[in-house]
Amino acid sequence: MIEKVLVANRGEIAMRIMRSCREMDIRTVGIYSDADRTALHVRYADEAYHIGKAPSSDSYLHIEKIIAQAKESGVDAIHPGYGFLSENATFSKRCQEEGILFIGPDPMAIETMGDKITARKTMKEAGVPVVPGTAEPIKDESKVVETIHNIGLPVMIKASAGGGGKGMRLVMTEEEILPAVRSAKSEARESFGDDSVYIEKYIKSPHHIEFQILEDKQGNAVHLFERECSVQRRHQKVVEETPSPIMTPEVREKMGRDAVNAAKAVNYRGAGTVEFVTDDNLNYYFLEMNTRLQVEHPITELVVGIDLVKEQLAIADGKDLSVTQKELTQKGHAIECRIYAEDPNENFRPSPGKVKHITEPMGQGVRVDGYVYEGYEIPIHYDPMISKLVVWGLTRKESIERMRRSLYEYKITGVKTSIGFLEKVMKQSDFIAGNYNTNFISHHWDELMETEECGEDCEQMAIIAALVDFEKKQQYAKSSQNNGQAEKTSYWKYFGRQKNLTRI
Amino acid sequence: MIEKVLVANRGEIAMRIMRSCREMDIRTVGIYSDADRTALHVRYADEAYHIGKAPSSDSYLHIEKIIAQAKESGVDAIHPGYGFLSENATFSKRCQEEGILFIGPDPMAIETMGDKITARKTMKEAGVPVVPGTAEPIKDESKVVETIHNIGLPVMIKASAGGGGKGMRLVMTEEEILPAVRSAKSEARESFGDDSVYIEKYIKSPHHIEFQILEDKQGNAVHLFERECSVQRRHQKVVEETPSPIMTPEVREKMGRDAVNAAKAVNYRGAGTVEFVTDDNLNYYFLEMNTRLQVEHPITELVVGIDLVKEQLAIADGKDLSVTQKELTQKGHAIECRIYAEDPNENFRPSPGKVKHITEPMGQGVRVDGYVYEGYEIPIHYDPMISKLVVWGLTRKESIERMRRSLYEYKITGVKTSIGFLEKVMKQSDFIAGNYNTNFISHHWDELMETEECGEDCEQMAIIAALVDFEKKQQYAKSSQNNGQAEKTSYWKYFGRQKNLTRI
Amino acid sequence: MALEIQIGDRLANVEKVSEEGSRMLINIDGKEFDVDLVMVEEGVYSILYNGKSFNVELVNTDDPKSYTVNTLYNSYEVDIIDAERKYQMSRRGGDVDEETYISSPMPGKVVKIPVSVGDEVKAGDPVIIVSAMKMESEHKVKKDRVVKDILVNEGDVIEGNQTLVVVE
Amino acid sequence: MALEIQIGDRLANVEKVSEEGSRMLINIDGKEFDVDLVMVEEGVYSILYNGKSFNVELVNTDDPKSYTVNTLYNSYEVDIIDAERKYQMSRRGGDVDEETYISSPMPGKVVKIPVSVGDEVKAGDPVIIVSAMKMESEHKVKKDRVVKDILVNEGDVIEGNQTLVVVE
Repeated sequence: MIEKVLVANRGEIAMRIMRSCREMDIRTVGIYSDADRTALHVRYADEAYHIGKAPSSDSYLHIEKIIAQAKESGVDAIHPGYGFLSENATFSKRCQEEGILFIGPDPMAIETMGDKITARKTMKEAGVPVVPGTAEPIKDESKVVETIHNIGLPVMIKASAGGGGKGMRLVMTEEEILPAVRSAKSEARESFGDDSVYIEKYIKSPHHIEFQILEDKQGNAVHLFERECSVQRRHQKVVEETPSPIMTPEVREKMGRDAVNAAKAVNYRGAGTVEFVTDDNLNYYFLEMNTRLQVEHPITELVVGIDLVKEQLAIADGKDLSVTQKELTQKGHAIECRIYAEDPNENFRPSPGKVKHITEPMGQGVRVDGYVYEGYEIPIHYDPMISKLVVWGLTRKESIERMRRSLYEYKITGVKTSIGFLEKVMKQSDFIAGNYNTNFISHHWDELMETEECGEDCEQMAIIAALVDFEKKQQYAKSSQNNGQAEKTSYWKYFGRQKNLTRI
Repeated sequence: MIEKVLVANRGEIAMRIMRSCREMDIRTVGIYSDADRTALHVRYADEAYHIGKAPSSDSYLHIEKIIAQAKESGVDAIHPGYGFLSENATFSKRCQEEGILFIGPDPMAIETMGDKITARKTMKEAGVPVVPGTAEPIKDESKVVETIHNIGLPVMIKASAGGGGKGMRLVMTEEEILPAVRSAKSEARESFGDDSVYIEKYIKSPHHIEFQILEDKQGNAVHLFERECSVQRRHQKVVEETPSPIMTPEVREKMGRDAVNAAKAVNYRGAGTVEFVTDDNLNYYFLEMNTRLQVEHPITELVVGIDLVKEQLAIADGKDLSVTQKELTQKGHAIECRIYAEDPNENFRPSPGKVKHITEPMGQGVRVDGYVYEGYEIPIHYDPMISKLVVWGLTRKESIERMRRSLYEYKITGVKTSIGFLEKVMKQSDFIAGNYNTNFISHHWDELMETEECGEDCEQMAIIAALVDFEKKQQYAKSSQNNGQAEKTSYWKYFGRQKNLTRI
Repeated sequence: MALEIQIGDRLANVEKVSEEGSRMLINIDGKEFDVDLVMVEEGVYSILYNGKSFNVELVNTDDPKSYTVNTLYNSYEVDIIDAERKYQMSRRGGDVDEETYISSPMPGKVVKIPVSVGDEVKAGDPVIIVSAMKMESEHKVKKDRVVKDILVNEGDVIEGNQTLVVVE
Repeated sequence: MALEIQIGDRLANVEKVSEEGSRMLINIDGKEFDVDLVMVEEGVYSILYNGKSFNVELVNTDDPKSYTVNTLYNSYEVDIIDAERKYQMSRRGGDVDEETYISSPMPGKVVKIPVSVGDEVKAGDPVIIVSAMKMESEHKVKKDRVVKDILVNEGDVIEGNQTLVVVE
């Protein structure tokens, strides 16, 4: 019976996990680095302990310190959240050795899925479709050409020793094959001293679609349908939704079955995500499996109604899944927008700093998973994500409208955020039509970078507010020189000073 | 086509309505009294106009001023919210006359349902069960006794000219009948000069269960299931939930059908609520119909998935209902707690004032419909409700646990609130068992009034915080006397002053 | 610097023994508390003590030496009793008969003043009725009294704890 | 009192003509604006103009005469140009060659300083690399330069807009 859990993480996901623990009446232990003494998870936890310096390697990634704290605090389990140690097989193993439940799969499953080649092989054996391509590197030119013909165009040639795009060639037409093979091989030889290559089917305008799965220790497994994660910038997900606008019931069932098979093939335990690369015709191929909770898990929770963290804890505790595949249904539509501390006008440069004001959106169908508060200084050491804004609507249309409204209401000042950029995504006609793939942001870059104008009056109002504020400041400065009410205002001076020192 | 709506209300319901309007791309016009210039609905509306002095009779209840503003602003419709003019037949009529859509039923439906005797008669004719009793006053003693025997014990005898409990007698047993009739009649004669009485069936430990209905202008009507509203204090609802813990599918279907018949009997248009008084055996009787949106409507929205304000607007616009009865289902369980600015330790005395800090609960399944913000001064003139905390859970158990967690997270300081009291309701074993009726709060009064202790350490921590804060103040006072950094701190002095003046 | 702090009925002797960054050693009535304390928001302190995480909020009153302190479930009235305050208390002498100053703890609007200056009122008689948020409160005298002064008019908007009527 | 206010590239002449409670008449470049203005939160103003509801937030900078002003979709840099500021501007004379002071607009940590004092660097060469939130930014010189001064060390935590390297 899990009664006390150490949450080996920070930020919104630490809060997310502790909230479910509190609902389950499980006590929580938080850990914090030098940079996080004032973080919300420290204030929310039942207990909190300092674990090391600001750099993650000294704190949130330091396995032995965390294990030692877990033992000292007498916890039954450790929840790693996402990122940090969540997909670290050594950590999972160390927990096992110390008799602490690790809320996640065992080391073997993490290792198998963590290594791309082993994962690909395991999936192939389990009958889960993988991107067609060579399993072993090829040196012989004619063998390469033959393989390309077997796989079918378009393909990508990749140097087997490669990296950084060197020795990589995209082949779209028959005539390009031979020149491409030769130039790829020669570039590979020059760059890496090894001209052997892999061939992989090229997916032209891919969609990123993933399936949430749950499997308990008794081997019962279900999938909780898909998440469409194709709105990406620099291979980072920005907006996710479920159901996918391109999904059909037939393909959903097939992909879901494959996702469950993928999990079963590694004796998976807990919550996990099977990612597929999918083309416009809904041909799909296993990409990788994330052996942890995903950032975007809330959209599944809103549409399916299950609390995934509670299921994780129940599974770790040895309980059966609370639901069967048949009982699971999707109701309505959900979208998540990731709110980052970054400046979209300066190529999304991170914008750490002190949060001055926050107004969070409220009302029907709106969920904010965040962790910053007014006066909180977002540290420079960790991820720039401030919060996840998640909405539910009865239809996809309603959920887009609700997201638009929520972004409009969401105000964060002190740091720059991606809120305005996300509003433009929600108003983009191809997004509204559900007609997009992973190239969406780059295709619509100019449009998404346009500044929205709030009209001529806006600028005038900005001038008026500045005038009035400045005049008030002057008046105050004068009046405080002319009278001696030092005693009465000293308290507020004190707070003024405080704030000044900390540079709100 | 409705493109612009005047919201003739304030507080959380004005915000609630404007949020749905914004999602529908409908422009909003807010109105405000002298007391509400800084209210959130003024800041949220596209346009906002001053309408009169703080007392409602000069502002939110002033029909002609509101009509004039609506015409000047060129709105297509007026949404009255709840309270104020929402059930005012004259206002509905004036809107009709001016060619402005009133978001609510026509004057006739409001009048019929507003008059208890006409409503009772109309319901009887429509076959909706009403509390058994006499339709006409009776003078003759033997006739009274005969009527009591017909209705069956227990009954309540009420002076027909009565009020304030005079001439009222509860009769539980056969022997009590004659003495009770005689003393009731004599008291009635003395008090009102009229000894005629009504007899009504007495419902011992009643439940308050209501059904949400929708009917469009084409006469299509559906119900959106029940809400259980039996947790009441001074006949004011405090906590509501859906589904009702005592409901069965059979009775739900029957009551739902009766609710729809009640609406149809008055050619109802829009969203309305049919309230039933219900005994432990699920015998139920029509109590009254509220011809407006209810405070507690969000629990229905969470469980059914429909946005009731959007349906109201669509109906007013002449559109067909978006759903049929068959398509409507309940998923999961929802609870609402009303958060009031009041002091539970001082017999729930209102506590208006300036809000210093707010931390709103967040995360899965939590909805806050509120309107106050940090620094906002809750006016003395209107209702003390600050917000409605609404949660959804897959089961009743989960939704109670989530409510408990959300109340724990919800912090409002500067004014006293009922949050702590509601936490105790959520922990009360009879509530958890679903075993309660309208006597719940009075039955468990002592238990609900107990102070929760956070332990010996808590008091020590309070002392420590006070010590540290006081010492910091002193340090600051000293340092500001000793140096002349006036220029640098003047800005913060200014804000300090501002705050001091407004007495945060 | 040792101080006396009044919390509810309790008078505690408090001293900060040492301080290093956010780490403080505080002595309360002879017992030492090793705490980690930071102000995370204006007036809100996060305290870690024996690993346990406490959130304590201080709400300031008009008097810089008085606080309302909110912990998770409890709310305390806390007064700092320093030398100056002690002197004031000693000078103030005996208790003021609070009963002669009638006030309303709740801000609101004066609805009715059913008495005039010079009226003799009986114990339990209301002398002023205040309304806020649709709720009226009657304020009564607890003993037989004479109305000495009325400081507000019907219709006035009043603050909480402001003296409204003086009786003797 | 008339003032000049710089907003982006525009220099506006502004004067408060009259004020009565929250109602103000403001003249901007000869056009009068009849507004109702209140500060609803610290630095947040609600303005009603022609019935339209605007929310304007002022974010203060270190300089009391400079603001960042946020409206619904736009963010403006606003400077108050009063007599004192004008005098300062006239004294300051010609433009400072900002290019010789290398800074990072983003706070973070100095990852690497690939140059030393006295080094000659070519246009486009990086002189300092700063990291924040897992992202590194290189700061380069735009012309051929000589490194004159290095004000920080590798590993230092820096604020935004702080001068890090001086070149000439």
